[in-house]
Amino acid sequence: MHAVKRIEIIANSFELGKILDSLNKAGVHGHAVIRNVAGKGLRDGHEDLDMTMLDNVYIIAFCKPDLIKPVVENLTPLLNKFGGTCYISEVMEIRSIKCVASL
Amino acid sequence: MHAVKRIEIIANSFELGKILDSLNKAGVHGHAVIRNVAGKGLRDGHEDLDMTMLDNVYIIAFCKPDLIKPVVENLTPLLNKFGGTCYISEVMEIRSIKCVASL
Amino acid sequence: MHAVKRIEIIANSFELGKILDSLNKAGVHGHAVIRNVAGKGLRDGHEDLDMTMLDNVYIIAFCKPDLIKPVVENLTPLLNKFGGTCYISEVMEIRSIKCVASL
Amino acid sequence: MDGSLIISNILNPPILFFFLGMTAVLVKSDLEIPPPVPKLLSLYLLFAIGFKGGVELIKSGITQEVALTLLAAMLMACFVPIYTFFILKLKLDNYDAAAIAATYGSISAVTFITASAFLTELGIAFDGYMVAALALMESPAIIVGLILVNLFTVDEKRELAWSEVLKEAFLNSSVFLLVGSLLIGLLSGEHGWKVMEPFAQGLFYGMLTFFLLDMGLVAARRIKDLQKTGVFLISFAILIPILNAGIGLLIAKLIGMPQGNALLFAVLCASASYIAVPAAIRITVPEANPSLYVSTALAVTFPFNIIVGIPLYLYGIELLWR
Amino acid sequence: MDGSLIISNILNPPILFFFLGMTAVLVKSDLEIPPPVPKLLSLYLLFAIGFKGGVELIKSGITQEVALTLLAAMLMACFVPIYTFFILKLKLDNYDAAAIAATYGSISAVTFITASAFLTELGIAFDGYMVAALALMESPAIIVGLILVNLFTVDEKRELAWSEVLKEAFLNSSVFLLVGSLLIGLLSGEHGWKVMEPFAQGLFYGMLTFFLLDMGLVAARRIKDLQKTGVFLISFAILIPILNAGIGLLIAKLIGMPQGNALLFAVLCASASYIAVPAAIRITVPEANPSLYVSTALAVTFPFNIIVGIPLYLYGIELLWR
Amino acid sequence: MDGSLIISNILNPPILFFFLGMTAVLVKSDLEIPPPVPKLLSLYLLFAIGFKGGVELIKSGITQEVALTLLAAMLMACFVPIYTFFILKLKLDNYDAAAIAATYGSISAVTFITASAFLTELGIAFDGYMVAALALMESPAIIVGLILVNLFTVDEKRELAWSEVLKEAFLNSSVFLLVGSLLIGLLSGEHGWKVMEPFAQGLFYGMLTFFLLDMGLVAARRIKDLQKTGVFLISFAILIPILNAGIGLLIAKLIGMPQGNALLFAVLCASASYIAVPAAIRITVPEANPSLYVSTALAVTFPFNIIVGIPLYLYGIELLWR
Ligand SMILES: Nc1ncnc2c1ncn2[C@@H]1O[C@H](COP(=O)(O)O)[C@@H](O)[C@H]1O
Ligand SMILES: Nc1ncnc2c1ncn2[C@@H]1O[C@H](COP(=O)(O)O)[C@@H](O)[C@H]1O
Ligand SMILES: Nc1ncnc2c1ncn2[C@@H]1O[C@H](COP(=O)(O)O)[C@@H](O)[C@H]1O
Ligand code: NA
Ligand code: NA
Ligand code: NA
Repeated sequence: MHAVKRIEIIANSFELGKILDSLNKAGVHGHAVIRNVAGKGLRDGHEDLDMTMLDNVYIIAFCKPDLIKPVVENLTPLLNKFGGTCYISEVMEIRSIKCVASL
Repeated sequence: MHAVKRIEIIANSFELGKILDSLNKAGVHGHAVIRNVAGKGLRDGHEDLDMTMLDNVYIIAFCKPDLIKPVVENLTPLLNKFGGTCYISEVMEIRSIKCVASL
Repeated sequence: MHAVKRIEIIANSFELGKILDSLNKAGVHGHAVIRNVAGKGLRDGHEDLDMTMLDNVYIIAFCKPDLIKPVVENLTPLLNKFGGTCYISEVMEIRSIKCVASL
Repeated sequence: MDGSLIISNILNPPILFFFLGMTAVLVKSDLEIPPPVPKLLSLYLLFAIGFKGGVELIKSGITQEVALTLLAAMLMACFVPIYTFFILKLKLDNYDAAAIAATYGSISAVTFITASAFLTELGIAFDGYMVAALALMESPAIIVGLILVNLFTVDEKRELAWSEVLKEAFLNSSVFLLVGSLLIGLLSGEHGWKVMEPFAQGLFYGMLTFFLLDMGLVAARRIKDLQKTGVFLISFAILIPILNAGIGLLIAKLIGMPQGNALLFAVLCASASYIAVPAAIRITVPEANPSLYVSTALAVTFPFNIIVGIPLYLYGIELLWR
Repeated sequence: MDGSLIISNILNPPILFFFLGMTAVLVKSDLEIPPPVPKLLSLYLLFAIGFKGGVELIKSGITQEVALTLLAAMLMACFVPIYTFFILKLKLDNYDAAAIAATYGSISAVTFITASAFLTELGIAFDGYMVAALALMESPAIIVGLILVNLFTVDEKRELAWSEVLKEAFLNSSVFLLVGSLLIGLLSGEHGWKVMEPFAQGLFYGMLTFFLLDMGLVAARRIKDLQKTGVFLISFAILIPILNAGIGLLIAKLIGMPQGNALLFAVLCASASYIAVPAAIRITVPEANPSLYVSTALAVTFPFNIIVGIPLYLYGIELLWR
Repeated sequence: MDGSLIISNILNPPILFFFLGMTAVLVKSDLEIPPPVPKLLSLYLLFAIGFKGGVELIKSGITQEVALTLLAAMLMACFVPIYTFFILKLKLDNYDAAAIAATYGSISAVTFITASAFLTELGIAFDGYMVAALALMESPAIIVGLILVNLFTVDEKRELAWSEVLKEAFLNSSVFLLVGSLLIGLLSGEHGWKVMEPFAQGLFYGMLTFFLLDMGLVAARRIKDLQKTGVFLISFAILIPILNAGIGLLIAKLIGMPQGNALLFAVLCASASYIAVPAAIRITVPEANPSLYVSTALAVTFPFNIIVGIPLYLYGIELLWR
């Protein structure tokens, strides 16, 4: 077990591509995405799962602590422009070795 | 970046309205809701996504640390009556400024 | 409020049964499962929600700190064999008393 | 009864798919109808049956026969939860007894639909206004159930819940969509039916089939819950439907219902709600244990009714109406 | 207009289900069409209308009449956002004004579909190529809207967004599926129609009905947003559609469209986009407030058009074409 | 072959929607069929084809012709994975070779369905019992694949997996629903078909069309994976289907199948599984790399078969059966 950081981002689904790109550029290559998240934030005053374009995504990415700085630098302008929130916390990772034979 | 608290609640979907109300009354105005969560807890001994009324919701809300006390006070009777669980943890928030022109 | 551990597991949905079994054997009886999680990890280089068999599940389980050791021991071989990731963090639990009349 | 009714019932595709669903769980296949498809199927079935019922109700008009039938429906919906409550109290606490009583006082729309499909198969006529009886029988049991809880338990805070109870009883999505579709059927009549027919009628059997496939999966998954419920509740879940159907048939005979209607009425009396009532009870009587009231209705009474009950009650009609 | 048009419109099942959806929210029923079903319904409707339009377009061919109609459609799609922008600027900032202008310059496919269902009811003919007009009118307003933002605001970084704007305007899923289905309809013709008919035509009313049920739910939930939008926007959302429909009708009369086509053209001019344009605007003009441009289109203009607007515009046609 | 077969195949709406899906990904449209709709479509298609096949099988009965066809199907399902395994071993390790071999030994139901739609278009008859051949060919390759892994690798723990392998092979949701629907079709016969027809037949093309739209999206998204797979696997994914279809046609000719059946048999031999087998392999041979066995079957063989393969094999039949 070793310490890593957990990045949680909640944003409108149309931002998903841009956010994953910027995570990727910051060196964070793994992520999980939960779709169809309803919510209420500063910007939009209502539950907004109702139409196609207004649902949020919840993105989780775990990464090494030293990647947090570039991640934050990359994400902040995006979130400022299009909305969304980002939180960071501490977790322990259980290392696992993958068994893919060939790539 | 500054420290905030993360509130996680897992409860039956019929409680959603009541829980959001009580968060709201405690001063927590932002939240995200994931529907169709299956689960097993103390109360019901089975995976229960099968029918309409038995699915859980997973509610996440980030808030200032001083709101935790009223949140807990408001939520506890609800969870005691209808079931559900609530957990609180520490996270760092990446501040973002929203750019809505007018409201 | 008292301290518990939060176990987060992201894995392919076909592993769900095996993972819940091994949590159960380690003494962790409560859990919540979110289906249809897209993601990218070490093993598969793409968003893979597209077909029936390739979607991930996101499993959350809260448990007493002393259960972490058996959980990790049980899970590691599974994750090594079939892929998936596991993270552990600290949370505070709001105790709630359930009101089921009879079982 | 030479068993031929049961067999011709069982050889229907919808019933066979119900068995297929049960088999899938028993042999541990990973077959599943992914959510929210089952919910969609149930919305469709409520819409289709309500709309068609409304269209036929406007054709038949509200005669004395209709009024008598609806009265009988109301009566049974109030009477069944009361008498079953006292039977259940023999073994269960007040909360669980009231919850299960409410479940059995209400109805299962899919059982009704399966019965009407069975009648159509056999060429036995029935009236569209039976859907109105179905709609009327959904809610009263919820209210009777809560009255029973209030009478037999002492709990200060419960008073407050009345507005919520009424909301749950009359505005829950099943009741609301069914009644709404019925009214829209009434308003749009024959003309509205013509444009909706390929959707509301053509797809009906197929949707029912898929829904029963899912019900088979769900019922089989619930079977293991039955171990906790015990022999008392399992016998209850088989005997009470037969008893209720019997009472229903006597009333039907008394007020001179035609055979098709009588079967549907018996099925309404015999069936138990596994969606609307449990949802309402969970909110209004959270002390009751859901696995008791859901599992008996879903894993015992529902399969019993659609497999054995429907042909059995029809056999009863053949005897009584002779 | 003796109100009979409005009444015969209102008594249609799809419109009645729209009301049922609104009622469900008002009485706080928990009825909902679970996601992603509404999205599926809208994919189906776009597919069905596009495919059918394509099949009929290949039958009629591209005559001068068709060309004139399409030209008029393009014109209105560019003109409406420009003039409404200046009206909106009276009260709103440039971002919101451009966003709402774009919304009203584009169209609502479901309003169009409801209007064509209404014509079919009344036995008034219309041409399949009107779907091509619909397709042509979806995108231009998005581009005009962004040009207006660029002209009236100073923002360095906006330049970069052009490729994204074009992508959003022409490749968003609604436009793409509609145009794609239209082209496939063109290619597969009468022969392709025969095998698809039970799906693309038979289910059409039912799917529209369920979609309008959902739209009723959504529109009613949005109503509380209207408090924030104020009287100016609410009047805008009713008066501008009437004005646009009026201009549309005059153009239609001028170029000699038949009555059915004229109604559809008026409805296209009068309707506002609540899916494609808001999605595009959210990305290209994030400064605009979504609750303004979505709520007016969805909670005011959409219900107004399908309930009052369609019969009203038809009444206008009866007067003008006499 | 004057290309007219390919063109009349391509101008089918389902195939055109497959291209539309691919185009959507290539031009970066945000079109998507939201989950779980694709899964629902595939459940529907398996149900419809199985049920119809069962109904027709009971009509035709099990003659010697049927028995010979089913035998040939079993044979090819076992033989294909064995010989392709050795071809694949030239470039890949044992795990990947066995996984891909299993994929190509099994079948793709949607390719089969597309081929039968093509035959219907052209007015060429085929027998319902070919669905039984389809069902028989789904599972054996999974088992053969695992035997090959066991023979050619040394891994103590693998022994334990046999019960799981059999479960995955015969009880995975695709096989289970197909076989179940076939049996229910057998049991309910012509009579059951009558009530299910509007659902099981009327919607069939439309559902296939939407499913192929989704397959187009999925296949195109997978195309970038092909860079990793390399030229060897891409050529494999085109040449082996042709070879398998060729062998299939020879056997079909030998045992005297009629032309329609022969085409379906060739298509079964030529197609590769991208749902059932990958799901099973992922569990039983986790060492194999999913992007190899899924992408070849999905992004190369599937499009090749439905666009070029089906008309090509039919051309082969025209030559051979002359
Ligand atoms: N304090 C919060 N806690 C949880 N989720 C939040 C919070 N604030 C915002 N969100 C989520 O982030 C989305 C976008 O936030 P915003 O940009 O503030 O509108 C909202 O729709 C919520 O789903
Ligand atoms: N220890 C736990 N870890 C994760 N989720 C839990 C836990 N306990 C309960 N839950 C979730 O909370 C729901 C309600 O819990 P309960 O009220 O205990 O039945 C369950 O269905 C689970 O989804
Ligand atoms: N660093 C990470 N952060 C978040 N999710 C991850 C990460 N790595 C893997 N995952 C998730 O776990 C799944 C399986 O991971 P893997 O076994 O590495 O392919 C992926 O599809 C992701 O959804
Ligand atoms: Na009853
Ligand atoms: Na317009
Ligand atoms: Na094959």
